[in-house]
Amino acid sequence: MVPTEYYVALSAIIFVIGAVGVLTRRSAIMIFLSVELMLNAANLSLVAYARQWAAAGAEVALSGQAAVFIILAIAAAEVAVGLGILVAIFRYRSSTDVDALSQVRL
Amino acid sequence: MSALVSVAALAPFVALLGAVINGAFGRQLKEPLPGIIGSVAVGIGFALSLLAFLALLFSDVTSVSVPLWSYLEAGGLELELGFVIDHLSVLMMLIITGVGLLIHIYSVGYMHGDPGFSRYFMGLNLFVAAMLLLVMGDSFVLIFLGWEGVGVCSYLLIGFWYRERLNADAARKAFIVNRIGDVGFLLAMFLTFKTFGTLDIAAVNEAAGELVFGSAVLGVIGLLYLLAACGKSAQLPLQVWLPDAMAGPTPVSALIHAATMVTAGVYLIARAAPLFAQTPAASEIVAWVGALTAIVAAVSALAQTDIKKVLAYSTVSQLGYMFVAVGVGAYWAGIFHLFTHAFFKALLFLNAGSVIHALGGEQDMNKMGGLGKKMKITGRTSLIATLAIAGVPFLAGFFSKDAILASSLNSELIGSGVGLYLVLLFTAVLTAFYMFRWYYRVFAGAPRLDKKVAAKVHESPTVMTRPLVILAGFSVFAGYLGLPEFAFPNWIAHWLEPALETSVSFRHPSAATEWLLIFVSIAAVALGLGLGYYVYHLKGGALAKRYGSTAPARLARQGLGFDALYRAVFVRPGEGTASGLAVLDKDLVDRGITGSFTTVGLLAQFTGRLQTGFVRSYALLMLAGLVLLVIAVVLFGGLS
Amino acid sequence: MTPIVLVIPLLAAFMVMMPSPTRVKATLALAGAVLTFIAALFLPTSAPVEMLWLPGIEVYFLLDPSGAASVLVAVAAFVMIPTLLYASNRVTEHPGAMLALLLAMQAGLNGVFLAKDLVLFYIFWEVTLIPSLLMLGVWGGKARRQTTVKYLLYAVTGSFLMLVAILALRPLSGAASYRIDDLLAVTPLLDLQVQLWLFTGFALAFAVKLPLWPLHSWLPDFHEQNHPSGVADVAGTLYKVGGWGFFAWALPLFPDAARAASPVLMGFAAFTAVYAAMIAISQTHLKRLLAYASLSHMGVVGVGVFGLHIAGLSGAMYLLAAQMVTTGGLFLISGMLYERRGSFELDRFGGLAKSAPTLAAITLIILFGSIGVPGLANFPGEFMSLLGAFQTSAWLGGFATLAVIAAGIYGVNLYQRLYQGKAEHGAVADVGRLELLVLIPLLAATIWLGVFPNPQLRAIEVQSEIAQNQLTRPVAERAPVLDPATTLNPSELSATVRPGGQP
Amino acid sequence: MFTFFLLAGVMIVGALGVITLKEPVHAALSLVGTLLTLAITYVTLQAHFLAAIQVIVYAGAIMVLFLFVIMLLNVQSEPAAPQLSWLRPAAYITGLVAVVALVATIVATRQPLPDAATITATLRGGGADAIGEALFNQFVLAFQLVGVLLLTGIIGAVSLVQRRALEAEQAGSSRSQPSRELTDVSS
Amino acid sequence: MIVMPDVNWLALTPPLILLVTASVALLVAISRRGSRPIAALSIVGLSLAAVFNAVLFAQSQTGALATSFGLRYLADHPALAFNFIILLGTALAVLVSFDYLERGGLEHPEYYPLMLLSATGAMVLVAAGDFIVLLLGLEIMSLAVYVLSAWRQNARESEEAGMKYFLLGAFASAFLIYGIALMYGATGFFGFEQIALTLGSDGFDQGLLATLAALLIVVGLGFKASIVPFHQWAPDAYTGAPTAVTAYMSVVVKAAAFAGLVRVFSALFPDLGPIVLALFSVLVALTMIIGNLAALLQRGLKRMLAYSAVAHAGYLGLAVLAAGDLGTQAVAWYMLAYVLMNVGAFAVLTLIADANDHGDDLERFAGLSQQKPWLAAAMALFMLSLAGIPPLAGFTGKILVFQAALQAGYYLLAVVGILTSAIAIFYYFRVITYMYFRDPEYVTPNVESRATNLAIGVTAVGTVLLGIFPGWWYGLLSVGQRFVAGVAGL
Repeated sequence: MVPTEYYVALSAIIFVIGAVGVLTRRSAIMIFLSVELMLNAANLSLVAYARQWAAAGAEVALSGQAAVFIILAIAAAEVAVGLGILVAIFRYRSSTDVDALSQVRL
Repeated sequence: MSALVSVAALAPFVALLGAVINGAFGRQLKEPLPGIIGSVAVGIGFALSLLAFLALLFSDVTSVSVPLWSYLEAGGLELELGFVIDHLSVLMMLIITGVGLLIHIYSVGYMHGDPGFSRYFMGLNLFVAAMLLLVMGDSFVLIFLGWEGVGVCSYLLIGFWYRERLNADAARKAFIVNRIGDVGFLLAMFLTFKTFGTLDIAAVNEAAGELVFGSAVLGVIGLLYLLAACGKSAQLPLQVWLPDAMAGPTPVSALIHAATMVTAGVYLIARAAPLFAQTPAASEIVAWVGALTAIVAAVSALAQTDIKKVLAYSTVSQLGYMFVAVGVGAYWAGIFHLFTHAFFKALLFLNAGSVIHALGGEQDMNKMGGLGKKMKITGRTSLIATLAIAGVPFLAGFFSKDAILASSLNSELIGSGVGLYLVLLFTAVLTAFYMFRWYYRVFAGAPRLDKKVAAKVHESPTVMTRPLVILAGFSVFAGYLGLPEFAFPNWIAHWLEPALETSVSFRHPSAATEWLLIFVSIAAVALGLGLGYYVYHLKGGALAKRYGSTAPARLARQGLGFDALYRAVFVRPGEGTASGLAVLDKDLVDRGITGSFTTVGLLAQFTGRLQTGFVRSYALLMLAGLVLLVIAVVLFGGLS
Repeated sequence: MTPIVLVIPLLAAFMVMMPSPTRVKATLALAGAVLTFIAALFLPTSAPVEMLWLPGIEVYFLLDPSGAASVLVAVAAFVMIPTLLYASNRVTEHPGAMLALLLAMQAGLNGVFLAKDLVLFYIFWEVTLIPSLLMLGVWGGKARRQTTVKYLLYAVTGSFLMLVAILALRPLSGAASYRIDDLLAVTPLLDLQVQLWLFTGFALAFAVKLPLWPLHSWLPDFHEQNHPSGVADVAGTLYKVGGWGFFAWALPLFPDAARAASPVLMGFAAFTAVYAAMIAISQTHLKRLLAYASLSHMGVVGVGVFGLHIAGLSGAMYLLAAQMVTTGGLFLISGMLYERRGSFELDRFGGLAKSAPTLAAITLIILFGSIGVPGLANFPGEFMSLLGAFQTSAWLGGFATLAVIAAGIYGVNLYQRLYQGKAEHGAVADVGRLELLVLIPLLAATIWLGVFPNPQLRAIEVQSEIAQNQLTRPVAERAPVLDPATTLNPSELSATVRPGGQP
Repeated sequence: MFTFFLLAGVMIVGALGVITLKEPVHAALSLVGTLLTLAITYVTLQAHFLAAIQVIVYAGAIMVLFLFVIMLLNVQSEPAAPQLSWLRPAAYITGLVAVVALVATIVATRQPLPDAATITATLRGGGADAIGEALFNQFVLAFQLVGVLLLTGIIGAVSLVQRRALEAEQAGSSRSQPSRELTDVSS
Repeated sequence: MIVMPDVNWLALTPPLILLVTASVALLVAISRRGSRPIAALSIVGLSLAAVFNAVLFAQSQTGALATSFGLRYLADHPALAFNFIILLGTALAVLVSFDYLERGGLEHPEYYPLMLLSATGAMVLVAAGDFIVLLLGLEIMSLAVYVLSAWRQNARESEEAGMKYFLLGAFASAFLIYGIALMYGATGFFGFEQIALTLGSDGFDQGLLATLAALLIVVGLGFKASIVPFHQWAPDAYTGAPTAVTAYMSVVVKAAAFAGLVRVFSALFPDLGPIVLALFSVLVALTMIIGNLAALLQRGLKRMLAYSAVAHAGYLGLAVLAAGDLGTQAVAWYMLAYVLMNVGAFAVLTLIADANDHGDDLERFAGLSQQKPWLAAAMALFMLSLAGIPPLAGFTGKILVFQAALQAGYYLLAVVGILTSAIAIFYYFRVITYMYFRDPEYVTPNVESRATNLAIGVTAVGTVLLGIFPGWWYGLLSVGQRFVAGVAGL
């Protein structure tokens, strides 16, 4: 079987790609997508670790998978609010460029 | 008996009371009243002093301590204020209150009509009080209290006519120069305390006797006290204030700047006699300071044209004699000369005052002359005083001056006193000369007065002349209290013995030598007077005119240029330093410290730039921050 | 009983702030001041109060009137009476607020003196700053804002560093609480290095407030910019308590550090004394001159304190009390002169003694008191400070003594420029009844403090001895050494005693 | 092992697509691809229920929402950034370092897998029953809180998007004017 | 097999009451116009929650530890104390919003329900006994606040605030979540107690991974607490959000975040070795420095307060570092003081600035003492307290925090803290300078708001009283049952 660290390393790579996406994309919606990547990376490592902890019993192992379920819900709620804000702003601005939101500074 | 003596402790407080009354209510009182109050206050003081003197004279008690109140019983000082009334201080009290009383009375006439009449008597009374504290104090601190007190009074009275800038300047100068001396006094006290752990004079004197003869620390203490004495007694190098101090009313000059305050330095050294007797080095310096001052001042006196300035320099010169006396260990002789000098110098000043009063304020001797005819009492008493100070035999000054001359040769405290003796002898010639000049230019010869003034010249009122007569009497007879010891009874030396007991011993040359010395000094006086007679009477002042405007004469007139020297060396650089520091303080220190705050502002500008407003740069900072943290963990370790 | 000297002025301050006619406010304020003074007179016989204020870090509300505190509180309270009287008549803009601030300041000041818990002391130390700042900022002159900020930065930077040192003190030393007794028992056992660090924290705060060169440059501006009546300057003068900080706290707490730093600090203080007096000579602005003069006095206070000799310690505290009267009095006089001339420039004065002889006389006495003429207020303190310093270091003590000369110069210069010469700018009125009422008590105090210093000195000496004991006790005898493991448990403090010696 | 690398490759490419593709729709679709690959990866990790959920909820619901919004708002491709040109390279470098650091840590702390039998027995294939048990035993509080969270999200989203006419009414009238300059005091 | 969970209903009452109140408020709000009744309802709910919280608090003082759902919900003594702070902060924010919403045209019905939901989340976060619950509490709290930040639509700053806060918040959450995942990988647990036991057990060899996880968790929580370098959202969001919301989030969100940090630090990190503490101490130092320096530059008061909030996060961080009892108590104590003075300052701000939150420049405060003496006095009080001048609450809080840090040996950090406090004095005092030492330049709007005045009054009096009698609150904090992970043996 593929060792856990492979999966976790993959998750780390995806996580960082997501993070870099947050830094480089200028459209708010693209940033949301990048954040989703990061969350999914976390989920991947949780699932991988859940398998790893199988030796410690079902309660420990399955809690990793259950946590993924919770995080999924969190992602959904975040998306709802995020898109809500985006839509609200878009109404007045007609742009999703976050660089335009840089009036408050210093 | 002690109780009788103790009552004299009230004297300074009575004088103080007079000052307070005059200070608080004087302006509401009609004219002679403040003067009467002042005179009565001093008169009571004199009566008390006399009582104490008599009590001491007719008893075996030599010293009475009068404790007052706790002053500084802290920090290991354990200092109680207290008076000591012994043979020395009671003599000083008599001089202060006696001469003071006469001058108070004289002043009632002299200050007639002055708007500051009551202020004047307040100042005088305050002075008497402070001066009494000075001489009665049983600790250096109390002496210092009086010491500064008389300095303040002197300041007030020199600047009495403060509306003239020169007078105020003179007062300021006196105060500042005195302060320099005061620093010496303070440092002396500090070192005394460090050495002996006490500031009680008796205790210090006793402890000093137990120290090694000639120990360095004693020498330093002595020199510091000398600095103090130089300030107060106008000795080199701090002599410069006294001539200027003549700006004050003339009776003030008589009392403060001739008879009493300026002798405080001599008194101080005499008080600390056992200490000085243990340190020949310091003593010798004291003597030489005195000798040099004596001659420098005498030379300066030669060329003065102001009637009071001559006397001022003469005072400085005579104080020099006293310093020589206390320097060589002849403490009684110093006090003796102080005693006689008080009378004839006060008299001289009062005479000068009488003249100034008569001439409506004129002080220039070039505009006087021949006044002896119109002012008989003033003229005659002046003559007596002049002869007394010149050292004409059988008058007071002769005996006291001679005692000093003799002591300077015979002292075993210092090395050879020949140098001192010669300087003093030469000064005696000069003294006789300039005093003759003074008398002649004022009272004899042809009048050189303005016509308007001449018409008004008159003898002073009785209230002023009576004191003159009394003082003249003392100027004649006071010297008989201290006849040359080798052949005659010397009352004053014995009287002072209990208070001035030291280890200093004197050589006792043969009677013939003593007589020889006496004749030498008589010859010196004669030489001086003769020279004066030659220059001013026979030559009619032509010589004086010829040389009067030469460079040396001008130099002498300016007090040998000490003022200019000090101005160039101390005052100007001092002022420069002061204003330079002020600029430095504002520009450098202030900005230096405040500047560090502005660097904070610059730092802030930098941090402000981090906040770009771009959400993505914020995210980058977060990620970068995390990465740095992770790297730190990887580099520096995980679980320990 | 002791807190009453805090409660009365605070209460008065609150009442003064309530809306009422100015006359009523003035009466209230004055009554508060007088009552405070009367209460202060009973301080020596009052019992200390103590209660736990902040559990957990063991801070106590502990006010103890023993020692020098009673003297300083009484003198400050005394000076406050004429100051409030003058303020209520001469401060026309928001007089009530000014009176309230003065009273609040007094309360804080009393706290500074009476607090015998280190944190409590710090609180009072800091809180007293606020009224002082407000007085400067609201009633000050043209450059008041810059000056306020400068003053604030100086004061706060210093005192905050002290706060770190305070808070580090207990963890480092293992003291049972911040009460002075508990601290004194253990802080001397700290390593010299640690002591030096902590001492530096304290010293910076105190040096700013003393002030000591080169941390003094807020002072001239502070006085120059304050309200022309001079009442705020008086308050500022009362608040120069840096010397007190050293005396009551820094020296006894860190004896080894104090001894090590003594020559350096003495040097700074001596330099300050002479330097400031020299600068005072060349000042042409009355208040700046007084500021530098007062700085010079503080140099002398510093010299006395840092000399670590008992005479210097007592003398410095006495000088601190005396200068409240003399410098305070001079500032009030400067206010009176300003009222007559509308300027503080000395060029605008001259010859006033003719038209205002009484004012001149009073000025002269207080001025002489200020420059240390014997028989007047400052002398005993100045004398003992310098004497004490001289015992420790003849050279530095001697150098500081030179300030006496400079003081003489600026003193008589000032008097001459104000009162002597010809009245080129015209005559002025002599003192009025109010001014006489204000000045007479100060005059009386100037003389009293100069003639009868001993009662006050005896009270001060009690505390000097404590400091002296701390400073001279050999290490082994200082205190029972505590076992670090149990130091934070007060109940075991007395039980665990390790035989002497440093840990 | 091959399967893993294949999935990993697809996933990484997909992820890179998300952050590099210019057209938002392309990027979103790339994310959908990534998420689907992730679902398959879950299967290889014996999390069958999660794989299903991943497809249904994530790739299905959430991504459709995204696409919907992209379409709705007509999000255009981003023009080249005029500002912050330094940020992109900085981000890449930081990202690279982050990857190295994270992977290094992860590899350094690797542990041997338990044997396959244990895994199968414990995880029970990650089926709905297994997850459900975990959810309703250990995660019952979390599960309830998810409800609250979603409620909050809904209220929040609705409140932002669905503002009443109230705002339109008030927007015009009640915005008070900025205070006028103070002339009477300063003069 | 599903087992009935152990539910301690009493322990759950405070958040439950808020949840119910939020729901009821929402229903009421939808059906009627005007926000004031809802505000009143919210206050009632908050008070009720406070009453129950007080009961629990009293219980925990006598020894009972109110836990629920295993150890996943831990209403221990510090948590209950933080509940008080959250309730107080929320109530004050409601008071500030009372008239403010109407003035600004912000009376949308979901406002108060969202605030209450956010507070619910905060209380969950505070009482969380495992990471998943902590995460959910944090998300509930945050989502509501994101929305509230963007509450003022068609206003550039508010949009910007909401969007920036949301984007960065989601970003930070991702870190937190990833950290939780890695922590699970390292220990196999989400629960604090088990994690602590595992980390502390002999033979534990996943230290590096756990440390990495810990760092990621610190990022997630540090973001909410606005610790440098995760702080940059704060100034912008605080500036842009409606002032009443800023008041709320500057205190409640921060309180919850610090409660979480304290819990995490004291329960878990002691076993991770000194490196995490050392790194966190660097961040704390940077927070104090940057927060204070940047605040120095601000002319707008709201933004200045935002940076000051960052700076105060640094001071709180000091106490977090100290961990232990002293640290926890210090954080809780300071937080209460901070709630009072900060909400007070923002409340004053709502009365000075116009309805759109514009005009909060220092110039607007010029001569305020002449126009509104009481308002100026209150503001001065808050500024002095924030600056840490005795005897106000801010000072006492500061000494507690510094004492805790010094006790733990952070000498250098304490010095940095003190020096930056000195800088802080400057900008706080500048406000006073303007209010008292200058003449007015603008007419201060005459806003009548009893509710806001009440809030200002309560906070002002509280600031003074808490400062003068610190022992009361400290005494309450120091006596009580505290859950300590790995030691409780429950």
